[in-house]
Amino acid sequence: MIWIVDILLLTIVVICAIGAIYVKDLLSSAILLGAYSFLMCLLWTEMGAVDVAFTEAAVGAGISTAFFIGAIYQTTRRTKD
Amino acid sequence: MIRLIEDLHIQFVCRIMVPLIQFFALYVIAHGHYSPGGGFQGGCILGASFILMMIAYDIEYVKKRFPEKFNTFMVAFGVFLYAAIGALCLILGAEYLNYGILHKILPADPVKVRALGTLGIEIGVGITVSAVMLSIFLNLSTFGKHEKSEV
Amino acid sequence: MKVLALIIVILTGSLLIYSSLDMPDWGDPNSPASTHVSPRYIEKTIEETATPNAVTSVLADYRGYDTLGETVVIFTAAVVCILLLRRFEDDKTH
Amino acid sequence: MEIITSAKPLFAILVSLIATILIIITGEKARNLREAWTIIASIVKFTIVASMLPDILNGRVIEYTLLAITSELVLQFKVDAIGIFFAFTASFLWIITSLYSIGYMRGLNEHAQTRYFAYFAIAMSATMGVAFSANIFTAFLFYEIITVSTFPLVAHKETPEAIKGARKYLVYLLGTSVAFQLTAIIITYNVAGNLNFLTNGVFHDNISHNLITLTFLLYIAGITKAAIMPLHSWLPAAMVAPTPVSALLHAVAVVKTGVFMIVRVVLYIFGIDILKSLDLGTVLAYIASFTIIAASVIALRQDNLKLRLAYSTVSQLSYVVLGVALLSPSGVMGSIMHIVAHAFGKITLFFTAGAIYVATHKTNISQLDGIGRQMPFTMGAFTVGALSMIGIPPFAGFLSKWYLTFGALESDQLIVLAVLAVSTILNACYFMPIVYAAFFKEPKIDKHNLHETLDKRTLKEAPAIMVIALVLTAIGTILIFFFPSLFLQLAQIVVTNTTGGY
Amino acid sequence: MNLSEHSSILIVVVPLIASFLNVFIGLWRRSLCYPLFLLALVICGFLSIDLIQNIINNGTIRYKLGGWMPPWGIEYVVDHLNAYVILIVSFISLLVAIYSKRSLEKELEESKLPYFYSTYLLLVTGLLGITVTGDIFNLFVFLEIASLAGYALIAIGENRSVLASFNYIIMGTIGACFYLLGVGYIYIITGSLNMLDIAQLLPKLYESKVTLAAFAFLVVGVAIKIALFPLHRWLPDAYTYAPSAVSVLASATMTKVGIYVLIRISFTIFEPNFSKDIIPAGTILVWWSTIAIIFGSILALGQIDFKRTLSYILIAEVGYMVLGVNLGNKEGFIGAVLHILNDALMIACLFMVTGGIYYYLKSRNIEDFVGLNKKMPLSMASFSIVALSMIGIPPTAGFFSKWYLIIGAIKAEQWIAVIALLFSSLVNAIIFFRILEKIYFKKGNSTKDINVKEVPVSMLIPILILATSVILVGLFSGKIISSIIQFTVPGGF
Amino acid sequence: MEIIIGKYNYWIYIALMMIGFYAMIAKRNLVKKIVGMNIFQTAIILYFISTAYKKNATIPILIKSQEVIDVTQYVNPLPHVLMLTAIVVMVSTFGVALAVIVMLYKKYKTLEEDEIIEILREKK
Repeated sequence: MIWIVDILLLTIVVICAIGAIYVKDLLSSAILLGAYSFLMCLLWTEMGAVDVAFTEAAVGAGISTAFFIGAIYQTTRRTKD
Repeated sequence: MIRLIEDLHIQFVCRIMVPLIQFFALYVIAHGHYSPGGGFQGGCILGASFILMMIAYDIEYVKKRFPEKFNTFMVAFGVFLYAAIGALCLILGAEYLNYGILHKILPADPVKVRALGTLGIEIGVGITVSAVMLSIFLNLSTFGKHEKSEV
Repeated sequence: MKVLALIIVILTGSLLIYSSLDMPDWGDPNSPASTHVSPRYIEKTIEETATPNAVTSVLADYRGYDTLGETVVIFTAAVVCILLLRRFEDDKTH
Repeated sequence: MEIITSAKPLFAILVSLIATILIIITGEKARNLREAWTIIASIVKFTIVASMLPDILNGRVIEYTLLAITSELVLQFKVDAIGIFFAFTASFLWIITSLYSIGYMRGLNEHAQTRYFAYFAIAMSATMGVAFSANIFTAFLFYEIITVSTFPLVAHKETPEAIKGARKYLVYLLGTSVAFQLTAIIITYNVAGNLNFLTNGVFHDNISHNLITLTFLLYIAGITKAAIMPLHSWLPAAMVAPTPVSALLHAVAVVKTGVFMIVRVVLYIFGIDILKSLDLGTVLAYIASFTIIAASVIALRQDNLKLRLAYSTVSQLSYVVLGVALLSPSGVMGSIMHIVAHAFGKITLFFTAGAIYVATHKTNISQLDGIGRQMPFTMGAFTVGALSMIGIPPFAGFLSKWYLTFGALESDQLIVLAVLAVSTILNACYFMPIVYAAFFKEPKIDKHNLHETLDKRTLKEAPAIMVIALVLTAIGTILIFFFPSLFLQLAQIVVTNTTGGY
Repeated sequence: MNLSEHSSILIVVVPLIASFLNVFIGLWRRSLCYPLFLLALVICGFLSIDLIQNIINNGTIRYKLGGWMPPWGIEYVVDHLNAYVILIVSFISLLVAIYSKRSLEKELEESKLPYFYSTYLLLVTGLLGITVTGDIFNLFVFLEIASLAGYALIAIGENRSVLASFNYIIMGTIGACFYLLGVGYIYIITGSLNMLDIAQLLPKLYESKVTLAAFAFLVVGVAIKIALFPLHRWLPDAYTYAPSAVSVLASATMTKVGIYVLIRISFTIFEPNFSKDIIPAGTILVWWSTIAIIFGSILALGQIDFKRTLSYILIAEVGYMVLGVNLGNKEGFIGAVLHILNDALMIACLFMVTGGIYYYLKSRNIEDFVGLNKKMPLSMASFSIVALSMIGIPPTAGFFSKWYLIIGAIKAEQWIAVIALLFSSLVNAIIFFRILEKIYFKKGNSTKDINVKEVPVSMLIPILILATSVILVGLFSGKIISSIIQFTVPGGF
Repeated sequence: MEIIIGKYNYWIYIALMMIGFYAMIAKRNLVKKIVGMNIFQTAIILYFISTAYKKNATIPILIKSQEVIDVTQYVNPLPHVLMLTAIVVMVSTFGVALAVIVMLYKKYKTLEEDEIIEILREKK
């Protein structure tokens, strides 16, 4: 029954993606993007792509989020859409 | 940024964690042949450890240990190492990046030497990636003014 | 603008869905992608490169040049960030 | 037909290019030297052209391939009878125009004289290029060089009006040549696979007639330099140029290049047979007839002397087109003869217009009353030119009209005959009043400017060098009538080769 | 070790290593950066000449990177088309390098020069890498190197350049992602990434929907990168506000390499009959590019800023090349490939002259060009030559490519395309003669041009070289076609 | 039904990609565009990883002692390698885009595209 887990994960991924786009606070958006990346990572591990998942964990969920937050501190959290 | 909060707890945890993270990063780089990982992942983790240091302490703290010029040098050096290993193969008479030819100068048979060559470039990638991550983060979060710790 | 964007997105999406119908099933071990080039990487990785991790051997050896390109990409990103953001003239005044 | 390979045509073209460089180097510092280059170049060029005459008269053809840019686009020169006919006329008149230009430029103390002489030389070089082209591609290349190099000459005065005129000039000439002529050439290449000028045309028999008709019309619309209506209005607009430019370029080089190209296209790209079978000659003849009459009528209404001459040019150019459109031996003969007859006649007229302007700063016909007494030589030459235009013996214009009339009879085009008759009358109508006013009318008493009115009774000619030039061309007009054998021989070779007549 | 055996890889590695060294040396002594930068590009130039000679004498070169047999390893395949584009790219980038020395002085702070040179070299590396490779994924990697460098070089310009650069990032990423998706689709049905290998595997899959989608994504991805008409929105701002040297390089090389990729996709990865017979892609692209030509020309007419005018002209010129490639006959193809060279020379020269005018005049407004011929005669002479070439007047280079394009269009019976080509020639004539008239005949009365004089020698030399080569290339286009271009024509034509 | 279940990974990747694509072209906020870009690229990576997957296969790290290698037991390593490169490209583009955004913010003090265009228009 692994595909049920799979579908559950995929659903959450989609929700995270939509959330990252629709929240009105860029910091939340950054965190949601991190979560999105992390869940993606799980999916890929499950598909046997450990190297890619490892990288995505380091980059997508880690470094990217750090960059994002660094940039937001230089700019603004405010957004209209 | 940088120095969001001057919290002793965080600094203490950091002091313990950073060496561990860095050690793990080196392991990941070196052990890429046998387990998931490699230069890029390891480099990322190494870079993340510096970023962690920067967040926990101060930008000056990192810059003292890791001067900007040195960092920039490392950015170019890692990838230069990579390209130079490729060029070394070329000079020894094989195609570019054909590590097999390195057995002329390294004490191993052509197949083993390929693994050594792989290790060499993984190290190069690791150096570059860690330095790049630090450099980009530094520039992004301070808007290029490395001295001021403004938020 | 938003309507136009939506139309473009839907068009692209329907092209993708339409083309997915002809794709090999997900996880099919006999799809061309799994049978044409990649078997050699798995079969010969130890024999030819002494690296059990096939991903590393492909990454750094079989397709090592791609990885050089990849490293250059990230090097480019660093140089670009320095070029765009770093303000050296402030160093001098301090 | 014997073919000689010789670089002479190339030299004839290069001479004035070298002169251009020398002129630019010499510049304003040494005026005499600069103008000496112009004169030397024009004489050398004429000598080279003349030296090729004997061979051509003996029925030979000179060929020279400069560069094969691609296998089908070849820069190649071929000197045949019609080419040398045109080149001979143009290079001879360049000598006289050079003299005249010097007088005109110095007389008015114009600005940017170096530029003027330099571009003039380039334009002449390109005119030779068109005359000696062996294929339509080479001809097109030089055709465009003429357009571009004469643009600064037309805009010479740099006044807003001059720039406006020059812009119109450029839009018409460049626009149509790129849009229509180039298309026509490309279609020709595509259909016939050959761009060389051949005596019986390049098209095969099995090509769709509609396509040939289309190509023909594109050519006619594309060669705007021939000033066929309705694409003629650049020519009056270009009259803002200094008079020597109008004289040489808009009576000889540019417009003659246009009609020369049309003759080339009609005789050597399409060939008489195809045009006859498709009845396209008649179409062209009607267009030309319309232009002749309409332009003459417009000329009647012009008060500005140069404008009247310009419309007269439009009308006269169509004689050449008409002649060749008749597709009969005499028609072609008349058409070719008219190139030289009109060149000498019209250049004289323009020269006189310039001389009047330099001497009295008058541009309008209504101001010319009684000017004949003041400038007898100039107005005498004007009369000669005008009579030649009308076609009265013993002037060159008579010869060509004679042949044209024969041509019309040969091809049973009575309408054309009528057109010739009417246009002769119209010519007389717009030229004779000027002559009459100049010699027989009393100068109008201008109360505001009494001094000048009195001036008119005394002799006050333009600078001598200009008068010499215009008298020379006037004499030339007469000489051609009495000793036409050289031109007739050349024209005959062309006619024999292309139509089989004579 | 025989160097010329390795010239196909060296041409990429030399600028790459030079870009690292530039960063090193920049930390230590800044004055050495420029000589190193120039040296690398000179070597590149020599290598490209060596390469093309090698190709002409010995035919296609295949170079196995890392010693692995394709399709397992990455392969470099250099045939006449690559070598030709490589020659153009390295030649132009060398000239721009010479040009950039003085023009940058006023547009960039000195401390950033090492990074600028480094980025510049990376851009060249990327473009050369795209051109030389025979592997579709490797192409993507180098495409990204070139794009990233391009984004940055544009962003350091003045005024709105940063926003332009951002738009470029967005559009460029969409383009690159579409390309990557196309690669993925090709990979899933063939299992290979090597172009020649794919070319053998694909024909039996032509009926598959995946093939169709792969082709569509590859072509649209590249179309964004080369700014084919409705996807061109990023280009005018980007090229207008970038530093002069960057505009020259980007306009003259990036779109050309994009066209090269398009040719590779349509005729090497896919067989010519795929876009001709199986799906009507050729016809669609012909119509698409016809629209691009017409709209590019019309939009160019309405601009005041001359760099912007040139950008729109460039969009029309891209239309020319896409048109020629897709006409489906030999003449059209030859015209397009010849136009790659001609357009690179012409656009580079025009952008250089504009930069030169901006150098002293501080304006690119066409209205301010009044009377410039007295101040900078040599630049303006070059400008005039190139203007004639843009209009398509023989014997300049522009005529010959247009000649072949029109013949190709007539043979393909695309009359609208013929009209579009002529129309754009006429529009060019209007644009350029309007400017020439200002330069040569209008009396200068503006106070701005007091300090204007001829551009510095190091900027003038590239301009003159380009203007001369416009004429020389025109006169020898037959030779170029017979020795190089005719071998690039794909089989089915 | 079989189509839907047999390829559900593909459907999800298409959905994600379209979400990202929409954000890239329709969102006014520049950072949101970048977020969209990230989602878009990650979706492509998901697609590639999906192509590499084989049912009942394990990660492509071989055990040395094994004598006979059965290819179907290991997932396809090639797309993984490609995607490693793609991730690096992604993060590089991300970094550069953020750098440009920071520059834009310092210049215009806003991150909304329409506000920036408004400012530019006023300048004229």
